Amino acid sequence: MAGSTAHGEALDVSSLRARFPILERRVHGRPLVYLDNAATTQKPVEVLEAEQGVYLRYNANVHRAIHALGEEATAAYEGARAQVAAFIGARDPRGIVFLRNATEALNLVAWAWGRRRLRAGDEIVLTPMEHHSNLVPWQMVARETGARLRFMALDERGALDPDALDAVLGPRTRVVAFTHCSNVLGTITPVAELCRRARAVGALTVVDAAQSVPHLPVDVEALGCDFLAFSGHKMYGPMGIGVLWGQPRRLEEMDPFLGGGEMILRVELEEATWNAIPYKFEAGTPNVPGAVGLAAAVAFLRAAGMEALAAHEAALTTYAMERLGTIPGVTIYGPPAPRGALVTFNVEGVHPHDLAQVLDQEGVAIRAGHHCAQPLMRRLGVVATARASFALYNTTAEVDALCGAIERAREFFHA
Amino acid sequence: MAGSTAHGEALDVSSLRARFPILERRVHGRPLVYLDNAATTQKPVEVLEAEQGVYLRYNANVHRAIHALGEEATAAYEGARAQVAAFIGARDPRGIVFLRNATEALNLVAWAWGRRRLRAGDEIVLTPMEHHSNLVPWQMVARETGARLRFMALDERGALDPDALDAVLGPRTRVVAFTHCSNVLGTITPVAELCRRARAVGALTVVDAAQSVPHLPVDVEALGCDFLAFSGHKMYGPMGIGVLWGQPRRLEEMDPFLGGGEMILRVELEEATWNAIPYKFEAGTPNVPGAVGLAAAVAFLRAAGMEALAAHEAALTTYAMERLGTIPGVTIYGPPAPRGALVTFNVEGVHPHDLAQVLDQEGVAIRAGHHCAQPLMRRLGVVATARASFALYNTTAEVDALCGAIERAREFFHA
Amino acid sequence: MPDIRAGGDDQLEELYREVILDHYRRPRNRGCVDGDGAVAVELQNPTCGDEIRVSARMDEGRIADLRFEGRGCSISMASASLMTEALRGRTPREAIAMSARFKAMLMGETIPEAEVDEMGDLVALSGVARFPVRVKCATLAWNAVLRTLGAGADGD
Amino acid sequence: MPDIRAGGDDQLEELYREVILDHYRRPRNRGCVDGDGAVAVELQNPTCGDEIRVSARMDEGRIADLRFEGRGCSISMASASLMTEALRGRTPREAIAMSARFKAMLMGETIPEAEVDEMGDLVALSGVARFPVRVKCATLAWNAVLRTLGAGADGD
Ligand SMILES: Cc1ncc(COP(=O)(O)O)c(C=O)c1O
Ligand SMILES: Cc1ncc(COP(=O)(O)O)c(C=O)c1O
Repeated sequence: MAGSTAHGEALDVSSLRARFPILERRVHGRPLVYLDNAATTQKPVEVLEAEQGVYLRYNANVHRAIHALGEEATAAYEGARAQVAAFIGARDPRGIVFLRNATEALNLVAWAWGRRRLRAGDEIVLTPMEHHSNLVPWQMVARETGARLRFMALDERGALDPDALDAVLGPRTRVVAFTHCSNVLGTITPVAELCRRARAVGALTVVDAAQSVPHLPVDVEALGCDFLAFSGHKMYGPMGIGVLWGQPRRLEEMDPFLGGGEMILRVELEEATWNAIPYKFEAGTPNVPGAVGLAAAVAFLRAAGMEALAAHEAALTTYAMERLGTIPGVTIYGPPAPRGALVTFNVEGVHPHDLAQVLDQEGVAIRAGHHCAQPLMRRLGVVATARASFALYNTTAEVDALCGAIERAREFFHA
Repeated sequence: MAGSTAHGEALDVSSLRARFPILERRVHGRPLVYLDNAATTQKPVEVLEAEQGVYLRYNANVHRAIHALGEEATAAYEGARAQVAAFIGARDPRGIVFLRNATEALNLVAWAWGRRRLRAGDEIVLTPMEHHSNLVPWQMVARETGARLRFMALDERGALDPDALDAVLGPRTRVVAFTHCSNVLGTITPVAELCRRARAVGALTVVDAAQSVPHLPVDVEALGCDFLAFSGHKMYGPMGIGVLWGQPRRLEEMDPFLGGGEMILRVELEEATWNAIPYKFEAGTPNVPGAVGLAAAVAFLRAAGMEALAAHEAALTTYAMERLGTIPGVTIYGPPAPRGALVTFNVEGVHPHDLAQVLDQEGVAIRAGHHCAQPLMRRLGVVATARASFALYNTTAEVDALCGAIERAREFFHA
Repeated sequence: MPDIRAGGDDQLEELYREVILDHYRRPRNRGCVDGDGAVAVELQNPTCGDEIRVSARMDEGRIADLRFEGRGCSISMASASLMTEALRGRTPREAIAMSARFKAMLMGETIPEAEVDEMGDLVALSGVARFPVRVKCATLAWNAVLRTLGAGADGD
Repeated sequence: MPDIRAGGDDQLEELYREVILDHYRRPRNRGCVDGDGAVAVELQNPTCGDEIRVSARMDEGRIADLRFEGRGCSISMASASLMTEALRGRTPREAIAMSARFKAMLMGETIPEAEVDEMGDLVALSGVARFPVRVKCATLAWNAVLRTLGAGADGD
């Protein structure tokens, strides 16, 4: 990949695009304009080659193997753990637990920590803009334990002021769980400040970083949270691999989640003792090529430069908000910049489903629906919205294509 | 792949081998002899191409997408579900839940069914040869609910007579969970008969098929079980994908396991209702290329022919047991044929670790250790054993290489 | 492996036939059936959140009144509107049969010559069959009406 | 990405030096320290199930007696045997320092010239560094003895 690592240097988008073969694809006879990156990003050849490389050279089960393939697979898997740790500023690779996706990571915290430690009347603080993955597990755990959910208030544009936490923080607050970046509103939350205030009352902090790790430099030590969850497939890595980072101390004090191979130390017929972290939480055969592919994605992102990437996406988002704002009947949701690399909107007279359908015919892929955030939709007074979300390979020309297609949809529906 | 589908026709091993590029590899200057297939199998190019094909052509998040890539990804993912269902004789694809591996599948049953339905004094019947993945989750659930574990007795060779179930079956038996094929002893259990007797007392039946689906024709309707779990990576498919098959009726009556995207129907801030099966159990973004790769593995196995494969592996296993039996100091564990495609053994005076190490220098990859079956090891009176396990690409020449290397290890350690 | 679709505008026209756009813009029988013996069922499309509420009143063994409320895309709203017209005055048995025919059409089955007439304007929705994600939009109202009739709505 | 290793027999000889095979076949200080003031710790290698039990008795601030029992591979048994010889008569402090040096050697660090002498026969285990899976075998007994001394055994 062309060098564009230096801090502040602009992203070389056209040579980056060349690493993504799928971007050459045509859809309905038109060039693909892929603007559904918050759902999942495309993968560069570096990632595909890393995954295949495992299968072609040293595919084996890890950890227990005394043979060359197994040793190489173990080294690659543990190497991936160290690379991912470094990428999010985690000093100790033992804090990285490899799982399937962010959803599993958030469930792990809710079940293995929450379910065992919460008591009736304890309080779990969330925001009303959480993805279902950081809401439903807490609802389930609250129902089982008798804990209560409380919600920080958003302002009218969907921004989150840290004072909103104080308003709901109380002596029974045990968990404060929230998204770093909303997948609907693009809201960036003041993570470090929220964590500071939550810690002051002794609450556990859980950050859903599914939409931040792919787009911003993230440093867990600076954020000061206890847990942070994200998915490989949203950051140019493979599907089927996700990460829970946890403070090693927290992970150590927790009971395991799933039981099985690799997570045990000693097993008798009637009982078992647990392995050290992170293995205690990685029951069964892990996704080795997935982890190695994720490490390749991390290397790709480092080479591109997270600062440059963030700047590129911020410029693109601002441009998109401006351009969309000039289209009659378009409502944009969420706070002004700085915000996440996505724009959620509605077009008067055109239901988001219909909009997405017409856009698809133009080769433009966006998402329409509730974006796994039904309570937020209700709060916005809509059943669904349209969302265009960006990645490092998107261009202003693609934003223009989006806007042109929206105009066409308005015509089609006489909106 | 060369046609070798007809029932009874022999497996064309050399043209099958050509589909596995990794088998060309040399280890320590010697040709790789990979005999650690029960841990994980190698992957044919068909599987690698299927996985890559997703990323190169239509990578997208599934189910909620109104754009071409998303529709294609959904069709491929649901198509994979139907193919996997057909492969194990499941009439209704909704019975197939895609998860990470067999371990997660068994945990799902233990937690989502067991934890919610078992009461103090209820009994869970297992065998003493279960893999930790079908033992530890039940221990955990038993501890939480107050249920008790009971174990069917094995005979002195490690075979399981269905009468052993009657001896522990009682009015409080709620679950009977057991492996279809032991990953240590090679024991094939009489699944259909065990299920029949368990059902007669109203117990739920859970079959760990991690070591059977890759090696034998498996038909869930004929077996008559409620749940069946297996891993893609042990059957020539990708890592990071596994399957829980459940009777749709059973799945429907169960609460979900993980909460998050895709598994919900309607979400309010305080509560949610669940989606239909199997989606109710597939929270978060699934491993689409993993599922598609698994379907490619299934197609590969169908083309090779499961009957022919089983015959080839049976012959190889018999040959290996005979050859190993002639080496002085070798003890073989487990019942005589018919048995699984693996041989577990020990060499007097050479610890399995040391054996595996010497074999590795000869290019021969076997497994040494407790094979995630510590209680069984204790029962055999050993701390560890060596295991050679076979796949469709193994040959008698490779068994000869194994035996030659064992002789060399005996010399090295003056055993 | 799915094929790379081609088609462009023709496909769009086939999905959004004039009848559909007309029913979307001017829905028939919008509202709520009140009073004695009225039954209502509310359903939601899990993939997008679209909601529909169908209410009906039976009289002398026939669907005497049938209305819908809700928010959704052109396909779901037009399908609901067309449904109310197609099912009013029918016996439950006829309605269930009609709904089965309708769903078969959305699954891509060709409608037998003999039934085309009876399907009437519903045929306009046959283009949905080529857009699997939208099938759920088109069946939502039908699943709701089946429930008001006490029949199961499989696959909703 | 790990390299494809080459080497063959030389590597094997380097792992299984004569000293190791000798201690494996004729382990020193096998058994159990009994009586007043004896402490014992049992540890298991989770990757393979190997078990070791190390027992010690202190006298006048020194490890007066140190023995081991257990079942394991040549590396774990030889390491335990060599350990008992290396640590007998040492103060806890010296033992902890020695164990740190030993572990550093297994992590692939080269031993400073000045310390080679003191390490004595333990140097025979330096070849284990090239076999990461076996490092746990070689450290098992050491982690057990650290626990008898009340020191943490990180990474066990
Ligand atoms: C009999 C048996 N059950 C379960 C498992 C667990 O499989 P996985 O590690 O893929 O979850 C294995 C393999 O390790 C096995 O051999
Ligand atoms: C904010 C947020 N959290 C969590 C998730 C869940 O991610 P996954 O589906 O990969 O588990 C998503 C993406 O869908 C998301 O946008």
